[in-house]
Order: sequence, then structure tokens, then C-alpha cells
Amino acid sequence: MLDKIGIAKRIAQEVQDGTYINLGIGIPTLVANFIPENINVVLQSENGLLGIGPFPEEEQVDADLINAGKQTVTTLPGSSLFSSSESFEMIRGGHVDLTILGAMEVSENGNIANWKIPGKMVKGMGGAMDLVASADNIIVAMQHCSRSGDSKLLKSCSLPITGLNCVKKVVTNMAVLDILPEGGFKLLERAPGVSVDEIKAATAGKLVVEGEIPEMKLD
Amino acid sequence: MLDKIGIAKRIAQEVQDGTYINLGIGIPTLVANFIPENINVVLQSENGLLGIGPFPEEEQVDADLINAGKQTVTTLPGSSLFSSSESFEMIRGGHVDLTILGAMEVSENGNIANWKIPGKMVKGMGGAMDLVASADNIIVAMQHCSRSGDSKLLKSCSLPITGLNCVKKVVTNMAVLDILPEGGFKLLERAPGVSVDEIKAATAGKLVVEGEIPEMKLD
Amino acid sequence: MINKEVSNADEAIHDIADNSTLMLGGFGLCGIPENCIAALVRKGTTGLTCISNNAGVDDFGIGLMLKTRQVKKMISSYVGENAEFERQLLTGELEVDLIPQGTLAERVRAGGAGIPAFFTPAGYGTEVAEGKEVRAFDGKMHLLESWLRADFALVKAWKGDKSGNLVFKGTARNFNPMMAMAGKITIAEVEELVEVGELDPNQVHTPGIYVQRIFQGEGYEKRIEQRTTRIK
Amino acid sequence: MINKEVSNADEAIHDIADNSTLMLGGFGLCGIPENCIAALVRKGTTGLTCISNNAGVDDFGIGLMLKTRQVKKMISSYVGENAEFERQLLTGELEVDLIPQGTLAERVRAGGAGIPAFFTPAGYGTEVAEGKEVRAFDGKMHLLESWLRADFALVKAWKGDKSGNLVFKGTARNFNPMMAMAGKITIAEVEELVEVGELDPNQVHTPGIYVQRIFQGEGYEKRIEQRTTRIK
Repeated sequence: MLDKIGIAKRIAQEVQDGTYINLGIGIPTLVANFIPENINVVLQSENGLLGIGPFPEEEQVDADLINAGKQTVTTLPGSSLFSSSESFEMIRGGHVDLTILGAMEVSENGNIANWKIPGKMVKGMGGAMDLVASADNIIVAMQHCSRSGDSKLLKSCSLPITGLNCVKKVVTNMAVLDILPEGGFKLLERAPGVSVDEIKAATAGKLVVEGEIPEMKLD
Repeated sequence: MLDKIGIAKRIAQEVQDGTYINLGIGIPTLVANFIPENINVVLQSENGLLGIGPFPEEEQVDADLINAGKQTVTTLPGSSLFSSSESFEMIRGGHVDLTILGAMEVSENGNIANWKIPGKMVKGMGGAMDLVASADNIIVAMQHCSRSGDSKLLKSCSLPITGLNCVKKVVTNMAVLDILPEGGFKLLERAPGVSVDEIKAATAGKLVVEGEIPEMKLD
Repeated sequence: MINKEVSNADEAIHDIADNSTLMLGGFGLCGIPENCIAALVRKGTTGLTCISNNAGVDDFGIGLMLKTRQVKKMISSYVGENAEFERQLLTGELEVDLIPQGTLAERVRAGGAGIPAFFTPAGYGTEVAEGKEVRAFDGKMHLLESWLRADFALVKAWKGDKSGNLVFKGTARNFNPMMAMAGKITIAEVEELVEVGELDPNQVHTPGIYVQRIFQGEGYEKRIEQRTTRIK
Repeated sequence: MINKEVSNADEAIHDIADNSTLMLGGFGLCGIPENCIAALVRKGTTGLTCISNNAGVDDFGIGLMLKTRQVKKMISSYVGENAEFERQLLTGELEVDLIPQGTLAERVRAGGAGIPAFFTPAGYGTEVAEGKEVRAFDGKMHLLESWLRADFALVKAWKGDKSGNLVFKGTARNFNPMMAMAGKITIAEVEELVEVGELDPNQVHTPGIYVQRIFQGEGYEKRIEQRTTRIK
């Protein structure tokens, strides 16, 4: 089983050179730490920054420079700043190459639920609905099962969805899976020490297993 | 009868302090020269300039600074520059207070025709359709009659129209007229030496004459 | 030059009446009109509909107006950081319209730009689509969304000149430029108010045509929600 | 940093195939991609659909490509200054779509921003409305207009850095920023190409995400159509 760091490391392997990426809050944010040095990417923050730099040193902290998680950040050489409408022009217009975000549930046809739990306080969708409706390439980072042990990879989402038919790949603490165009989670890799049977047992949606399933390679 | 300068001078009297104005090519451009010094206005150029300054001195000429008529201009203290889409955000969004433009024909219900003569080369409407569709206050500057002596103030336009029910006021070489909400040209002022009967004879659309019609006052 | 300067926040907001619709710039607590919010609390205007990406925290930003029960309705994309907000929502004292952030930004921009409606893919197939017109373009489904406009827009900029031109700094720009366009009356508060001619015309973010009143604010707290740093 | 630099205009446009749809920035001859146009004339690409506010003059700008019969169709708002253009139009060699300037700007912006269609009042009741959906909002009639996108966008900026960030100068900005957003491949030519880090992030007009290739142009003529001056 992977921990959060492991999930972030595995997703970092999916990142291609020369791309623009939007990282959601939580595990996705961690991915930035594991992108190899020879891979040049630019991180987009939907509150109006392209080229997110590292956290500032104490004396660099600037209240006017935050990311979408409201954390203080820095700019980098080549960064640019813009308004929220311009930011979503980039997102909605398909200019961001890859979106990595967390989820509560994913269905076998690529639906995602990550914004609302009925009966609980609703905080809002923020930019998630825009991101999932517009991105060509969406990777979900999440735990395979909930704390109570229920699968989060479902036939159909039980929670209110954030977007339809949009998730392309899921990386969990147990596995890497592609969402097939015709529906179904295609198992690509197992986490170290996790068997195909364990993944089968933990996946409520349709799982497609073909041939030998290799174990993930993480450094 | 007024000459072009006279028409421009009379329209300049309509300009109110603290307003943003778009001036079309031709007579409207001349209006800028006759706005009193105590009236502060900002001129908008739809190619992306707010705060059009005077023509440059020879050594100031900058190919990257032109107005919508493609003439070299200057900026003023307080000017701003922006893209074409931002320029038409201002126009379409109703932020420009007054639009002054020329016309081939105006109808008694405020339609305007100024972009196309069937059978002649069509050059295009440029920004005219956006301006007339969006401006709350449109003044037309034009000759009362064509060179062949036909009235250009009509019951309905014979040429393809640029916009519907949009002109509020017409200033010609013979008269100042308001377009009434219920239709009709309401005669407000006569050009020096021009009689009401002459204006009646030169106006093909419905002319409304009530009481004494004063002569324009021009300095 | 058209002079838009007013002396302070109280003068700038003097005619904001009860039950007005306001837009307030900012993302979280970054780039919010601190002085105008404080003046609204002093004035005690009530029944306000506030269009703002977030709703502040308990003791800062729009949270200050929630505490005094001045807000009737919030139109936002994310409102998570405020216990008083949650309490009022659960008791039905407060109405909330939640809108995807990009749709919110574009609806405000459309309000300023004279575009009454547009199609966007965000929210198709979700609760957000309820009651909305759906149409396919190039095989992809979109929702028809309408413009948003407000009686007053309250925006915060870094620098401004007396004719209303604005320059923003960093990610404090966020919703401020679009909201400046979409207010019938737009009030800009700036950290530094300069004379006309001091800003480079080529580098103005919001042209003065959108701003009706401007003043230099004071005592900016610029509170940070998540102070994250690294060791040198 | 993602490096977008190419060595010159010929390399930048090498894969523009016959029958491509191009967007070209500029208003009149102000802010046009002079180097890319010259390279297209050298390459001899034909059957082009050109989206550009104007069509150049007889011996400059897009006029150079009209002279060599490379253009099949123009999508523009005003095309008045070109005798060769008129000749080709009258003989049916050239197709022309005339679009109100603000609608053209907004359709291109929509193409870049992922808005497939929007309502605008421009053109209602005119020939432009033929075949278009009409709808009233607040009692005012509007037309539904669709986005425009292109295989290649050719834009001209004042300065740019190697990661594609652009800064424009004066009214040479015009259609360039929106077209940069709406090209599948956007090629930027700049008067001065600087290293990454030399442009102020707060003052970038077009973020590099929109630009796939950038080069420093040479020999800019920047021809003036109406040289109007005053005596000192």
C-alpha cells in the first residue's frame, strides 16, 4: 500500500516535459515535489498565477501572492499574473495540459464526485467543475477505499457529481487504473505488495484485468 | 447652411462634462476640436485607446499609436491601452456615454444606414454595428440631403441598415433634430438662415414642428 | 481628465442603500476591499446580496458583515472558512448560491462586457445544470449561463490614479478587474493613489472608464490565511 | 521553464499547410506579423483562410499574400484599402465574410476561452443577423454568435521572453492577444526577444501558455497609413 507521498511520486511519473499543469489541493499539490529536474513544467493556480514557485522564505512572504489553497507562494522567472476570468480562459479553453485532483468517488465511466456530501455543510465547488469539464487529461489521486472500507471506485457515483465522463486515470494507494472509453477500470499497475485479488476486492466498479499486472516502480 | 466645421461645432455643444465618447471618422472626428476647455471628456478609439491625444509633432510620430481612422495620434496623461476585445467590452457593456458618427441615411424611427451601398464595393462595417447596437446615446452628424438633393432623413432607410432604433439626435447642415420615441424627427433648431419650410422640404420622413424654432447659436 | 477621487471609504459608500447588490473583489482574503467593508459595517447597511468568490473568515473580510447580519444572500464559489456563515446558513438566515468559480468569473465579465448569456461546459450533468438550457457544440454538452451585474462593485487595487486607472499586484488581482467592469457604480480603493500621468498607459490593468469613485485606503491588514514558508 | 524559441520566421511557419485557417493580428498595418507574412509569401502556401480585422494594402501586410493568390477567404470587419482585394472579390477569386469588429474580437476571444457561443446585440435587424438565432434579454434583441478558432495564429508583440510571455506596445496590441489564445499553434514574432525572468510577471499581457513558438523578427517596416502631425 502506498502512503500519500507514494501516490504523489507515482503520479509524478505521468508528468510530461513541456506541459502546463493544474494541481488540486491535497495529494495533487505534493506531486510538484517529485517531478524530475529534467522535466520542465509550469504550474497554474486558478486564482491567477502561471509558474507557481516554492513557498517563500520567511522574509519573502507576500500577502498578495498566494495559490488556490490560499498558501503563500513565490513566482519564478517566466511567471505571469492575471485575473480570474483570464485564468479560466486558460482552463476552459483547453490550454492546461493536465489536471490532477482529489476525489471522493470515481465511477467506471469516468464521473467524479468531489464537492458535496448531502447532509453535511456544503462549502462549494470552487474551480473543480470548470477544471473537470474542460481538461483533456485528468488524473485523480485518492485512497482506493474510504475509512470505513467501502470502495471509492464505483459502478456509478453515489454522491452528487462534479463532472461527467472526464477522468482518464486514477492513482490510488493500491493501484494505477485507466478509465476505458467504453467504461471500466483497466488495471495497469499494483502498489508494492498488493495483489490483483486485493484490488479486485476493493473495487466496486467493473475492473478489467488483462495479462500480468506489474508492480509500480517508485524510487 | 452649416459647413462641416459648423456641424462639428454644434455637436460639440451636446458634449457633457465627465463623459467618455467615441467619435467616428469624418465630421465626428472634428468635434474634438470644439469641445470647450472647461468640459473634461475622454475619447475612446475602438482599436484600443482611451484618452486620444492630439496628432503628434513630427518627431513624436509612432507607428504603434494610431486611432481607428489609422491616423497617428498621441496619448495623454491618464490614457490607457488595451486589446480589441477589451475595447468592445467597453462599447458593448454600455460604458461609453456618447457615440457620434456619420450616416448615409437615418429613418424617423432611429434606424441608421452607413455601411453598405448595394452594387458598390462593400468595405465592411468595422465597429459601427457594435457601436450603434450598444450605445445609449447616439448622435448622427451628416448632410441633410445627398449631392443629388434627395433627403437623407427618411420614413425608412432604403440602404441596408447598420442598426435599429438607435439614433437619438441628428445634426445636419440645416437643423438639429431629436428622434422621438414614438417615431418622427422633432425639429429643435434651424441652421443660421435656414427656414422651417426649407427644412420641411428637405425632410422625407415625418417632421414634427412645435412652436417657434430657434436658430442655432454658434460662436 | 475626469477626476474620480473621493476622500475616504465612508464618502465612497455613502449611497449604498439597504438591499443593494454588491460585488466584492478578492480571492480568500487576498485583494479584498478592506476599507469599504469596514465602512459598510460602520454604516450598518442591511439586506445585502454579495457577489464574491468567498465569504471571508469569522473576523475578517465579508465575515465582518455576516457577524452584523448585514448580508441576506451570498453568490460565491467557495465559502468554507467561516463558522458564523455556517450557523446562519443552517438556521436559514442566509441564502447561498454556489457557482463554479470559472462560471462566476465569466458571468461577471459578461455583465461588464454586455454579453447577456454564453455557453460553458462547466457543471453539465451536475446539480448546477438544473433548470438551465443545455446545448451540444462539437459533440460536447454546454450550459447557458447569464451575466451578473451589481448596483455597486467594491474593488481593491495596488495603485490607482485620480481618473480611475488601476494596477493590481500579484494574485490580489483575481476577481477585481471583472467586478470593476460589472458595477453600475464601481468604487476602487487603492494602496497608493497617484496623480494622473504617473501610470504607464501600456500597463494599466483596469482603464478608468470603469471606475466612478476612487480613494486611497488606509491601515491595510492584508491578512494571510495559510502562511507557508520554507527554510532558506 | 519551457523554451519556445525558434530561429526565424521560416522555421516558425514551416508546417503551415495549404488550406489552413490562420489568424493574423493587427489593426490596419499596425501590429501585424510582418516577418511571418513575408515567410508565407516565400513558402507559397495557398488556399488560406485568413481571419484578420483588415486585409492590408496593395503592397503590404496581407495584401502581399493576396497579390500572390495565396488567400482563398478573408474573415474581417473592414477591407477597404486594397485594389487587388477588390479585383479578386469582384471576379469571385476571393471569398469574404464581413463581421462587426466587436463581434469578431469577441468570437476570437471566445475561441481561446472555450466559450462556443454567446449573445451580442451587434447586427440585430441587419444583414448580419440572417440565419442566426435571435433572443431577447431584458427586452433587447441579441444574436447568437459562435467562437472562431484557427490552425495557426500569427501574432506580433513588442517584447517577448523565450517561454512565450508577450508584452505589446500602444495600439499595436489590438487583436493580437485574443488571436494568441485562439490558435491551435500560436506563433509570436517580437521586436525584442529577452531571457526568461526579464519581464515583470505583473505586466505580461499574454501569458506564455498560449504561445507555442516565438522568435525575434527583423527589419520591421511598421508602415504608417495616415501620417497626421501637428506643428509644434
